[in-house]
Amino acid sequence: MEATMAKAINLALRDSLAADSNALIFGEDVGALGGVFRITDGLQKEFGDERVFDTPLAESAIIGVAIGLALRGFRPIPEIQFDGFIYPAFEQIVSHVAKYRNRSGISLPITIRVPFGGAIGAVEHHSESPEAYFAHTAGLKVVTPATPSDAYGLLRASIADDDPVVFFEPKARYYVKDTIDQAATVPLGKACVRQEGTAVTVIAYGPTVQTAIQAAREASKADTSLEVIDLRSLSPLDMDTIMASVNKTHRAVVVHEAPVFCGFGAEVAARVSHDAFDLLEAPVQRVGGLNVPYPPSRFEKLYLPDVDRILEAVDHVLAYG
Amino acid sequence: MEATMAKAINLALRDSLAADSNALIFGEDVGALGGVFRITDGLQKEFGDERVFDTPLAESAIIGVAIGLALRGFRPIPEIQFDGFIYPAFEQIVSHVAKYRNRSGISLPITIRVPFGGAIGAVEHHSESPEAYFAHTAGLKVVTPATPSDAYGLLRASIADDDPVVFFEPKARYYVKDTIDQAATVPLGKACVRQEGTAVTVIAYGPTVQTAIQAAREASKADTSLEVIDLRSLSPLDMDTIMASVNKTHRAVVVHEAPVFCGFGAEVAARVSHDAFDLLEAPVQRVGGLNVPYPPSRFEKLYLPDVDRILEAVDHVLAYG
Amino acid sequence: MRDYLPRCPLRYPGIRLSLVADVVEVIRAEDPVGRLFSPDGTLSEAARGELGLDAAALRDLYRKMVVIRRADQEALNLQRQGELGLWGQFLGQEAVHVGATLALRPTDWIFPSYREFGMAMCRGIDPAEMLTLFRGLSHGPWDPRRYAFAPLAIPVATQVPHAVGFAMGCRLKKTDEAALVTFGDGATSEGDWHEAMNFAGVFRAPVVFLCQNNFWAISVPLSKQTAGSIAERAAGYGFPGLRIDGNDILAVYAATRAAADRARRGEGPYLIEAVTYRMGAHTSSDDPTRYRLDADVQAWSAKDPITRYKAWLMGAGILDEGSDRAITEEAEGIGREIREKLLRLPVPEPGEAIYGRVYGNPPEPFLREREEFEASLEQD
Amino acid sequence: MRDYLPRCPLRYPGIRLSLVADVVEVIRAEDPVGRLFSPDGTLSEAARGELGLDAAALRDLYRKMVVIRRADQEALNLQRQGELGLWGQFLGQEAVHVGATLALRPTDWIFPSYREFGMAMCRGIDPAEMLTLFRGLSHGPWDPRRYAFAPLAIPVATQVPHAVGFAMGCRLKKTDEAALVTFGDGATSEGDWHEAMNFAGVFRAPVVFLCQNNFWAISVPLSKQTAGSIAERAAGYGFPGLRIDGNDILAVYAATRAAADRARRGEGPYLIEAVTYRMGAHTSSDDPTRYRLDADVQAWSAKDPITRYKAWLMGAGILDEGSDRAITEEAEGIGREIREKLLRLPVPEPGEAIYGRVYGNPPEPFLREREEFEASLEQD
Ligand SMILES: Cc1ncc(C[n+]2csc(CCOP(=O)(O)OP(=O)(O)O)c2C)c(N)n1
Ligand SMILES: Cc1ncc(C[n+]2csc(CCOP(=O)(O)OP(=O)(O)O)c2C)c(N)n1
Ligand SMILES: [Mg+2]
Ligand SMILES: [Mg+2]
Repeated sequence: MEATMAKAINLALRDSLAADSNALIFGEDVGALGGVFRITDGLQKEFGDERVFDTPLAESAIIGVAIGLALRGFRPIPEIQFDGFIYPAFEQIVSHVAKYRNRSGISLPITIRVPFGGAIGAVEHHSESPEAYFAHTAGLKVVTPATPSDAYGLLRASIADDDPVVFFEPKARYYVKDTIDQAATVPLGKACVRQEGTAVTVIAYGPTVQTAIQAAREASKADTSLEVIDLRSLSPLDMDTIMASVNKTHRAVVVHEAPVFCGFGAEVAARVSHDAFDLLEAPVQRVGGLNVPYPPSRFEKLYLPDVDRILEAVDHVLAYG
Repeated sequence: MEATMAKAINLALRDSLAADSNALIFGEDVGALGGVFRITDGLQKEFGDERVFDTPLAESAIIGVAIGLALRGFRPIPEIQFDGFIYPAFEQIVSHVAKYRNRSGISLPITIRVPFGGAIGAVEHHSESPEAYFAHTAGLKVVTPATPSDAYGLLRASIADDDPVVFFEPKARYYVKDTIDQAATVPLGKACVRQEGTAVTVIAYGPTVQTAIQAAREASKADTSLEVIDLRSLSPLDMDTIMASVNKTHRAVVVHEAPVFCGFGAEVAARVSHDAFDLLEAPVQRVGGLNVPYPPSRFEKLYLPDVDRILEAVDHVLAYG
Repeated sequence: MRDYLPRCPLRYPGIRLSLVADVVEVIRAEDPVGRLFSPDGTLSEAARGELGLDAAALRDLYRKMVVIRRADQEALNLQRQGELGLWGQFLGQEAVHVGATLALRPTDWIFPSYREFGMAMCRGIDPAEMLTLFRGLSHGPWDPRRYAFAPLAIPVATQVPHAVGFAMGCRLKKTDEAALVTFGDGATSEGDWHEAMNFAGVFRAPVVFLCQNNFWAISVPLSKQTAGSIAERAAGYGFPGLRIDGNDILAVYAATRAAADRARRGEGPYLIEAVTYRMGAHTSSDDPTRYRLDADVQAWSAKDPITRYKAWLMGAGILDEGSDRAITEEAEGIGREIREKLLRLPVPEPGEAIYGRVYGNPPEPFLREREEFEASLEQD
Repeated sequence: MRDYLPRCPLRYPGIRLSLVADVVEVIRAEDPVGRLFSPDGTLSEAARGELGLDAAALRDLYRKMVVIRRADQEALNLQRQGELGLWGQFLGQEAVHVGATLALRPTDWIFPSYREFGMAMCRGIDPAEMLTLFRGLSHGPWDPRRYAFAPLAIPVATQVPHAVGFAMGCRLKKTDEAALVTFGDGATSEGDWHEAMNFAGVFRAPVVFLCQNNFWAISVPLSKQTAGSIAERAAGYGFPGLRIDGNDILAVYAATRAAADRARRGEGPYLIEAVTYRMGAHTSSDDPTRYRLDADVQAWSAKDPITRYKAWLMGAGILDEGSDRAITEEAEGIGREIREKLLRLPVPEPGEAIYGRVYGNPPEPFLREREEFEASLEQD
């Protein structure tokens, strides 16, 4: 069926609530309003306000009570309204969600949904890419879809998983349509090849996957064949899929919106540089956000990786040496 | 003069308070008690309880009021009691301390002191290494000393700097003595070579510098000459000093206590692999904490990088290819 | 359970002031703010007389409300026409914006949330320049020091500890400044709000906490935001709290001035809960029809702060049709000027806009990155 | 300003209960907990009679206090001898530990802070096994589900929202469980405490908030922790709060049981501020001589919960010298057993201790890392 990513996530939530009577959705404005992005639209009406409910304005408590609800046997799916507002919950996520099982033996099947990324012309704090903070936190799984059907499959898998997942939704891609297959399952921890190619491996995730695919199209006009990998899971990271590609291409570029310094691309670049040391024909290039706070929206295009900057990096690894 | 790192930091605080009547120290138990590590010992007595004062138990407010005090013309030096308790303040640090100047033009000369790292046999949450979270946050400077004299010099420089600094103190090294020179200035953003060598560059910071130096001593017995670099500043990162060394050695190992995955070592490894692509004789090795929550203290020796694991990595880069 | 405490009305049918009544009972003795209000929570006639505002000053309060409402409307139009990325109206909250700002000294810092465009105008910040924030040109288009007006704080409640720290600093410097921090009803649920309130009590910071209780946090009504009472919470931190009619500009003016003067005298913080209503959508991205009834909004338009105050001014012979018309025309002109100026304002140079204000003492690698970035722009 | 509110004593000379008096006044009408207490805050004779505890049960409360104090002392000795890395005594707080735990049903979850060793023992958790946490062998040596006793929460106040969420879950499941969360006076300054209190009120969660106000947060006295009052804060969240004498075990028992039963009936949360005193150091790493006077500590030893209760039991002919001696000997034996068992307990296998409980569904790379780790151990 045809659906936007927003609709696919809405469906995944609905199907998850229907499949498991212990699944709960809560957060700021997720009830009557259906969320500021309408992701939970209609769910309170369908499942009632005991399973889909608004909370007071307090992110730390939203995650803290999710832990308590999980201990009581529920499968909480809290929503954090925007990337920039997950920070008040950082303590609960890092010190408890990630570590609770390690001290209690009790799994916390919590899926924290977070719209993230820029390119929506928003005011400050609404375009952040905080994924590296969570990928660096042992005990969490970090997932981000790039397509509607992955959004459906990965969210179902995240909710079904007994471990806590931070699920980053590329909000700039919410309204892009694609066909989704509700039957297809998408496992956590497995990347995929979005576009086959031979010359350079372009590794992306979430919002930058589409940019990478566009870059591949551009490049193909110049007969340069890019292989685009969509990581889908950042933690765990699927090095096998990455290495299978680099074994072919001997060249890699990694792309994300977050600032490059200490960003998730550093892990990918370090791993590829290490594991493919004898194969690489050129240094791994990182294309990402500038090393500044997210700028005013009029300048976000200059801050965010785009097709040109990806192609520049591609040219660089191709021209190298 | 001879002093422990704890004493050196105490002196740096005292000299900073004496030098600038707007410098303030506050936090949990920093007053009469002198801090749980006695770092602020005697300062309240000497400067009075308007310049050195205890606060209620609330990290987010400790940082939040530091911002307000800075706006009012003070130079706040808040203490976070332990690494594991900085997370409640994450929102104030990431959304405000790091970004306030970018939206106001007003510098916030705040130095956030945080004892960090493990190897002290502590209970959970008292042995964390959260530096990567802050290094990835544009707008902050991140500093960590390895010796008493650097602790003095870097803290004076951090407090004097008009930008916010997160100052990580390797608590396991607090009571190690060394000679300090209060006259010597140590600039931010400059790494240093702790030990000259020719075969392999070992890059460390904070608590792992001493371990790297011990590894160098061990290695020298086998006529392997290690060059040990102490980064001192993580953000900004001094690539010039690193590259000068790698230009000699063509081999690099990076060491820290934090889990390796997405840790600060990923940035260092990615940069060295990139900038030294044609020089490297072996892939950069990362030696760090295991990818798990910090374990119970009886097992911390197995979790933390030690001389053996550094030497293993050294052997690996030497034997490579 | 919701009703176990008579002192603690848990739903607010319109403005119920029974709580204030009690609080006043308790604190009238020493509370210079509560003293101005009759037990039913309205500003007493006596207090009204003692405001020391002459006819011109009383008219100016009206004029400012009319002007900021017109500017608010202009900003909404600009957003609808795609000239602003987002707009959050303060329609219905003008009495709080004008009354509180005018009650302070111009040197008393104000720590706003994100909806305080009206307060900013009262502080003399150029409205067109301020709107460049919502046009995506700047995260903070004014110098806070020049206007004693902090940058907008978008993460809810995070500005509250800033104000408390600033006020602690005023006390340490032994000045007679006071700080005012304003926030919404939803903000009172955040941990930062609580931590800051408690710090203020412990350090007796000269800060006025001004809650604009407009009954909504986006789609979440006050009844789902808390089962308790906002004004009531102050007692738990060791200072007084008072709920007032936030649509009565003189009540806001009187309470704010008395609370600020009290703070100057070193008597500590004060919490004012100004009960008002968000007449518009949360922001231009919001659709209130999904969660609230038009009837509720209509009920509140009867309490419109401008209409009420205008009636009082006319009844008191302080305002007449002529001067009212003049004010409306002036407001029209200001609305037009804002639009014209905003559309004329240049887009800043990207290198400066992106890198210019991040560090006071920019590190080497940062400066190199900026150079490369600016060089790359020239290429294109 | 500190005294503007007669209802709000800002310093606590010993146990000043004027506040409770007022709270009781206000809520006696419908508060089943407050009703048990006389206006001066002491448990009323009538309530004492209605506790439904026979002589054996009353003796058992005493016995448990004696036993956990002896175990606490043993743990401190073990720490001094280097067998534990750290110890945080609860000396002086035994009445809260025993009274609150026994007042609950064994199936009511308790969410402790880090000082609740005595509560854990009352729940049947093996003390020697629990001490392995402070011996660095495990972050959580018991199964919380088996004892309805959550893991210790070391980051202050972070367990409070967990308890509220758990209680929200009990309500959603329509059970008659109640949850109890305990925390210190310092914890009430944290944002998490506030957010959780507010959630509890909004969702009418069946949770009892039990503050062990022992006057100190490490070196910070209550007077620097807040200018307000802890019990008083509950009203701001829409539920009752009561300050009680935390060194009177029957007061703690009665208040906790009444608050838990009230929660079971769906009447919502309750805050009990049990006023007690930290007779020992904060932990074995602390040196209280740097910040408090021995005289203050001495003053409180007169209020020792065990001595007081013992005197009452003897006066009431429920306890005699013989049975008291038997209890002391039993406690001695338990102390010895704890030591012997602890020293016998094996060190877990490192691979399991470090990797075994991180994930319920461990990812491939994680399992590979564990294998490599375990292989590397075999090499050495
Ligand atoms: C920490 C944080 N969480 C969530 C948001 C998203 N958000 C913006 S405004 C708002 C509601 C605020 O309500 P209130 O405090 O009553 O202020 P009002 O908008 O009514 O003026 C929310 C949830 C935010 N800006 N910051
Ligand atoms: C978030 C956090 N900040 C700081 C600490 C360090 N710390 C441990 S206990 C304590 C004092 C707690 O006082 P209180 O809540 O009164 O409990 P008590 O120790 O008196 O039982 C502090 C500051 C911590 N554990 N967690
Ligand atoms: Mg509101
Ligand atoms: Mg205490």
